Amino acid sequence: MYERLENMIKFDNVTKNYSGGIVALDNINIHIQKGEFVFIVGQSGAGKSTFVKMLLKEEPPTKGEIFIEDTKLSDLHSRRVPQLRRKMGVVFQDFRLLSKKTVYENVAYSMEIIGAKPKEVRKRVPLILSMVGLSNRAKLYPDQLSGGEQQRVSIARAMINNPTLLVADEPTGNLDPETSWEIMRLLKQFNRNGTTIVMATHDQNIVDAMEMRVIELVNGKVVRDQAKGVY
Amino acid sequence: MYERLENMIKFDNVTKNYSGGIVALDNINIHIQKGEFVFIVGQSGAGKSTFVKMLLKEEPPTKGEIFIEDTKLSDLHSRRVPQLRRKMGVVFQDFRLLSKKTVYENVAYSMEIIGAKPKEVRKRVPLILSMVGLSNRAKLYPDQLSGGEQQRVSIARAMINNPTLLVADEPTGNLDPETSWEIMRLLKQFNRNGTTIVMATHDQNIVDAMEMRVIELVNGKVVRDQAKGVY
Amino acid sequence: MKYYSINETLKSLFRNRMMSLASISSVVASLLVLGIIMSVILNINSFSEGIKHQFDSIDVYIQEDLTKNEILTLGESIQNINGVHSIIFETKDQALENLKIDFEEYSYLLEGLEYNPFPNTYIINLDDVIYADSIVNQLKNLQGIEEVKYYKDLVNRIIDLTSYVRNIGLVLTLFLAGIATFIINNTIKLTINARRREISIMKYVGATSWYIRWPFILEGTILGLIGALISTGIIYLIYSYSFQLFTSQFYVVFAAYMLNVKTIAKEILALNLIIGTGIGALGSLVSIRKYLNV
Amino acid sequence: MKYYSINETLKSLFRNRMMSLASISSVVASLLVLGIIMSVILNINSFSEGIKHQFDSIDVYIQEDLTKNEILTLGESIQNINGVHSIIFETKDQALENLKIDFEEYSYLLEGLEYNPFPNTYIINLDDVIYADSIVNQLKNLQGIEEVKYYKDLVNRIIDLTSYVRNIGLVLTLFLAGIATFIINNTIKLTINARRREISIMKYVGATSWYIRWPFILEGTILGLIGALISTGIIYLIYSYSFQLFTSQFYVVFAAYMLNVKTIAKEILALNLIIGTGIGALGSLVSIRKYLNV
Ligand SMILES: Nc1ncnc2c1ncn2[C@@H]1O[C@H](COP(=O)(O)OP(=O)(O)OP(=O)(O)O)[C@@H](O)[C@H]1O
Ligand SMILES: Nc1ncnc2c1ncn2[C@@H]1O[C@H](COP(=O)(O)OP(=O)(O)OP(=O)(O)O)[C@@H](O)[C@H]1O
Ligand SMILES: [Mg+2]
Ligand SMILES: [Mg+2]
Repeated sequence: MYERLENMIKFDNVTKNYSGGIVALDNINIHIQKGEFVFIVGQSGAGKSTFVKMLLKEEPPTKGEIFIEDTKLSDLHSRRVPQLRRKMGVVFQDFRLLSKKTVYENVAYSMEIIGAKPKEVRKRVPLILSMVGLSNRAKLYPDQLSGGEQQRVSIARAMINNPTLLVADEPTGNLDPETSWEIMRLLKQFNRNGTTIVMATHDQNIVDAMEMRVIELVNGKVVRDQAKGVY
Repeated sequence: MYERLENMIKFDNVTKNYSGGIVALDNINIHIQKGEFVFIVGQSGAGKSTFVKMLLKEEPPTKGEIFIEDTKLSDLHSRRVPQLRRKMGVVFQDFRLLSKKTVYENVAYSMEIIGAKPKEVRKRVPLILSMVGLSNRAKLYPDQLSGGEQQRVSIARAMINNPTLLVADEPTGNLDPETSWEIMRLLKQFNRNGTTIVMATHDQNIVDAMEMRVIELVNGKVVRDQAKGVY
Repeated sequence: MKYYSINETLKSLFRNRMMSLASISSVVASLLVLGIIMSVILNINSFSEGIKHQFDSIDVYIQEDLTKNEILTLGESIQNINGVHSIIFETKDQALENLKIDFEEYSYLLEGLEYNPFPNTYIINLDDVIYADSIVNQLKNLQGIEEVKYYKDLVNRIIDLTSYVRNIGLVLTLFLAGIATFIINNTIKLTINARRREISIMKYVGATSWYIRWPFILEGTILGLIGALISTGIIYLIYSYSFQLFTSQFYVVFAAYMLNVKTIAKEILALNLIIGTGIGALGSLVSIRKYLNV
Repeated sequence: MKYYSINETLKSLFRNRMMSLASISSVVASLLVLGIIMSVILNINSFSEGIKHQFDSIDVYIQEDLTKNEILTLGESIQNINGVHSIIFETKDQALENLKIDFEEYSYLLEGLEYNPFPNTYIINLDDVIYADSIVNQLKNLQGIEEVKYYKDLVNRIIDLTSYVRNIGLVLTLFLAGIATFIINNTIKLTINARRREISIMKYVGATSWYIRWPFILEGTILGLIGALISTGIIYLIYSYSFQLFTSQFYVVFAAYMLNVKTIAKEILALNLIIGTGIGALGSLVSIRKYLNV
C-alpha cells in the first residue's frame, strides 16, 4: 500500500512557559504525518496535556510555530478557531462534559454544531454510544456516571464526527483493562480508516502491545521519538 | 506478629439502587479488619466509587447497614458526619480540590478543620507535599496543575492527618508508572504504620505486584474476595 | 445551524431553575420598584397639573358703560383669541355674592358697603397656561375692557411647581430605570458566570461564538419577559387596590386627579417590557462575551 | 477552630472578585434606590409638616369692653393652657391693616368702611395641631372672649394631607426596604450558588457546617458593609449637590423646608448599614444552608 506523506501536525521549535518560571514545553520539534498513530508518554507534569492544548489553540505557544494540515495556528483568526477544532476530535483528560446535558445530548451537541441533520444525529449517536458500551446510560447526566463512563462519553463525543485527527489525552486512565482494550480496538479501527491519532497515555501495557510510534517527553523536552516503540 | 482482629469496615447486606433501575451495589457483605490493605477492582461502572461514597455517608444505602469501627452509619446524626470523615483520608476519583485555594492551602485546609496548630500546619504540609513531589507547585491553583499533579494533591490531602482509614478511589489513574509506584510505596508505609487502606483501582500491574487482599465487583456484586490476590 | 425552539430554551431554564428563579425574581423586584415609583410620580404630576388648571383663568373686567350688545361683541372677540378655551360671563352682582361666599367670615364687612364696586366680568378658561401672556397682550387691543386681572405671579409659581415636580419625577424615573437596568444586567452576569465552564466547553468542542450565544440570548430574553410580565401584573393589582381604596374611602381630593389603572398599566408595561426583555437579551449578549475567548 | 482574620476574608473576596464586585454593586444599586427615595420622602414630609405649622394657630377675639389689665390676665390664662406654645397680641387697627395688605386688590373696598369692625385678638401658636380641639374647649371657660376663630376644616385637611403623605411615604420606604433586602439576598444566593461545589468539597473532607459557614457569613457581611458605605457616600454627594442647587438658585420655597444633608445622611447610613450588613450576613447564613447537606 502506497501512502502519500502529508503533514498533519508540525511543531516548529515550540516552547511554552507558564508564569512562575515553569517550562511546560521546551523547544519541541515534531512532525506527524496523516494517518499516523502516535503515543505521547512521559511522567506526570512532563507537558503532555500542554502539547494537546497547543494543538487546540487553547493556549498559545510562548515561542515557535504550530501547523495543522499546513495551517499556521498563530495566523488563524479567532473566528476560524471553531473550524480547526471541528476537524479534530478531542478526549480531554478532565472529560469536559456539559453538566446540564444528558449523555445523549453531550454527544449530539458535537454533531449539531457542524450542522448535521437531526435525522443523522438520531441515527449516529445511539450507534456510537453502543460502541463505547453506554446505550443504557444515554439519559443520565454526567454527574450520575462513574468515572470510566464519563471518560467513555468523552471518547464517543470525540469520535462522533469521524474527525481526520483524533487527540486523546489519557483516554483510558479511568478504565479497567478490558474496557481499555475495547477502546483501543476502536481507535485502531479509526486509524485504519485514515484518522490520525495522537494519544497521551501512562498505560504501559497498551503502549507496549500496540507497537506504534512513541514520543517521550521529559520536563517538556522530547527525549525519544521511536517508531514501534515501547513505554 | 500477633494482631488483634478489630472491625474497621463492615457492609451488611448493602444494596444501593439509583433511579432508573440502576443497581450500583447488590447485596454486599464485606468485613475489613483494622490494618488491612484491600484492593477493590472491577469493570467501569461495577460500583467501586459507590462503595466509597457509602463509606463517607455521601449517599445512604438503599438497603442494609454499614459499620465503621462499630459505628452504624444510619444511626449517625448528620452533625456527627464531619467526625466520621475526619477519621478517614479520602482520595476522590475526581480529585475534589478547592479551586480557589492553592495547593498548599488545599492540603492545609484539612489540617485546619481538625484544629491543628498553625505551627504544626506550617511544618507538616511542606513535608507531605515533598513526599508526593509537589514542593515546587505549592503556590499554584488546581487549574494550573497537570492531571497527575492534581491527583497527587488529592493524595497528600488524604494523608495529611495520618488517618486510621485511608480510602483511595483510583489514586493512580492519572499517574505514570514510576510516580504510581512511589505513591504505592507511600501507601504501603502508611499501612505498615497501622492505617487501614481501601483502594479502588484498575491498575493490573499494581494489584498483581502488591499481593494484597482483592475484592472484585461485577455489576455491584462481590464475585471474588481473595487474600493475596491478583487483578 | 440548529433551530433553537422555545422548547429547548425552556428546558435549559428548567435545568438551571435555581438560577432562573433567582434571575426572574431580581428582574421582578427591580421593575416593581420602577413601576411603583413611576405610578406615584405620574399621579403627582397629574395632581399638580390638575391644580394648575384651577388657576389658569383670566378675569376681564368690562367697562361700566357698555351696552348689552357691545358686551356680547366683546365676548365673541375674546372667544376668537388663540388659546382661549371657553369664556364665562359673570355679572357684578354675582361677583359680590361670590366674594361673600368665599370670605364668609368677613361677609359682615361687605354688608356695610354703599355700592357694588365690582365690574361685570368675563372669565376666560385657557387651553393651556402657556397661552396666558399672549392672550393678555391681545386683550389690550380690544375695546370696552376696563382691566385684565391675571394672577401672573401665582400662576408662574404653580407652573414652576409643576415643572419642578415633573423634572424631579423625570430624573427619578430615569435614575430608577438605570438602576433596574444595572441590577438586571448584574443578575444576568452572575447567572452566566455560573455557567462559564459550560460555555468554555462548548467552545473547546468547536461551537462558534454565535452558536453558543443564541440560546443564552434567548434565555435572557425569556427571563426578562417573564419578569416584566409578573412585575406589571403585580403593579396592576396593587394599583387597582390602591385606586379603589382612595376613590371609595378617603382623600377624595387626591383621588379626583388619580390616573386610572389602565393608563398607568399601559405605560409601565411598555417600560418593563423594554427594560426587562431588552436587558435580558443585551445583558446576556454582553456578559457571555468574555467567556467566549477560549 | 481556626481564627478567621479579615485578611483571609479579603483574600477570598479578591479571588472571587468578579462575584464580589457584582454583589457589591447590586447592594449599592438597591440601597441607592432606597436612600434616594427615602430622602425625597423625608423632604416631602418635612415640607408638609412645615406647611401644617403655618395653619396651626387659633385666633381669640377679645370682648370690646375689656380693660388693659383684664386683657393681660386673659393672656396669662391662655398662656397656661396645655399645648399653647406662645401667644401674640394683635390690636384691632393692626388687624385691619393686615387685611388690607393680605387682600391688596380689594383694599379700596375697605376704604369705604365707616368703622373698624375688627376686635383685639390673641393669636395662639400651638405646640402641635393635635392640641387644637382641647385648647378651643378650654378657651370657652375663660372670661372676656367674644369668639374663638379656628380654621378647623382647613387644618383638618392639612393634617389629613400630612398624614397621608407620611403614610404613603412609610409604605413606600418599607416596600423599598423590602425590595432592597430581596435583591441583596438574591445576589448573595447567586454568588453562593456559584460556589456550591467548593462548599460540598469542604463538607466531604470533614469540615463542620459552622466551620464552613463562618467565612461565608464574614464575606457576606463585608460585601454588605462595603455596599452600604458606598451607597451612603453616593447619596451624600448627590444630596449635597441638590441641596446647594435648590437653596442657592431656585425653588427657595421648597428649600426652606429642605432637610440638611447631615440629618438625611445619618438616617440613611443607619438604614443602609442595617440592611446591607444584616442581609449580607443573614443572607449568607440562609443561602449556604442547602449546600451543606452533603
Ligand atoms: N496554567 C498554568 N499555570 C502554571 N503552570 C501550569 C499551568 N498549566 C500547566 N502548568 C504546569 O505545566 C506542567 C506541564 O503540565 P501538563 O498538564 O502538560 O502535564 P502532563 O504531562 O499532562 O501531566 P499529567 O500526566 O500529570 O497529566 C506542569 O508541571 C504544570 O504544573
Ligand atoms: N447519581 C446516580 N444516578 C444514577 N446512576 C448512578 C449515579 N451514580 C452512579 N450511578 C451508576 O452506578 C453505577 C456504579 O457507579 P460507580 O461510580 O460506583 O462505578 P465505578 O465502579 O466507580 O466505575 P469506574 O471504574 O468507571 O469509576 C454506574 O453504572 C453509574 O452509572
Ligand atoms: Mg495531562
Ligand atoms: Mg469510580
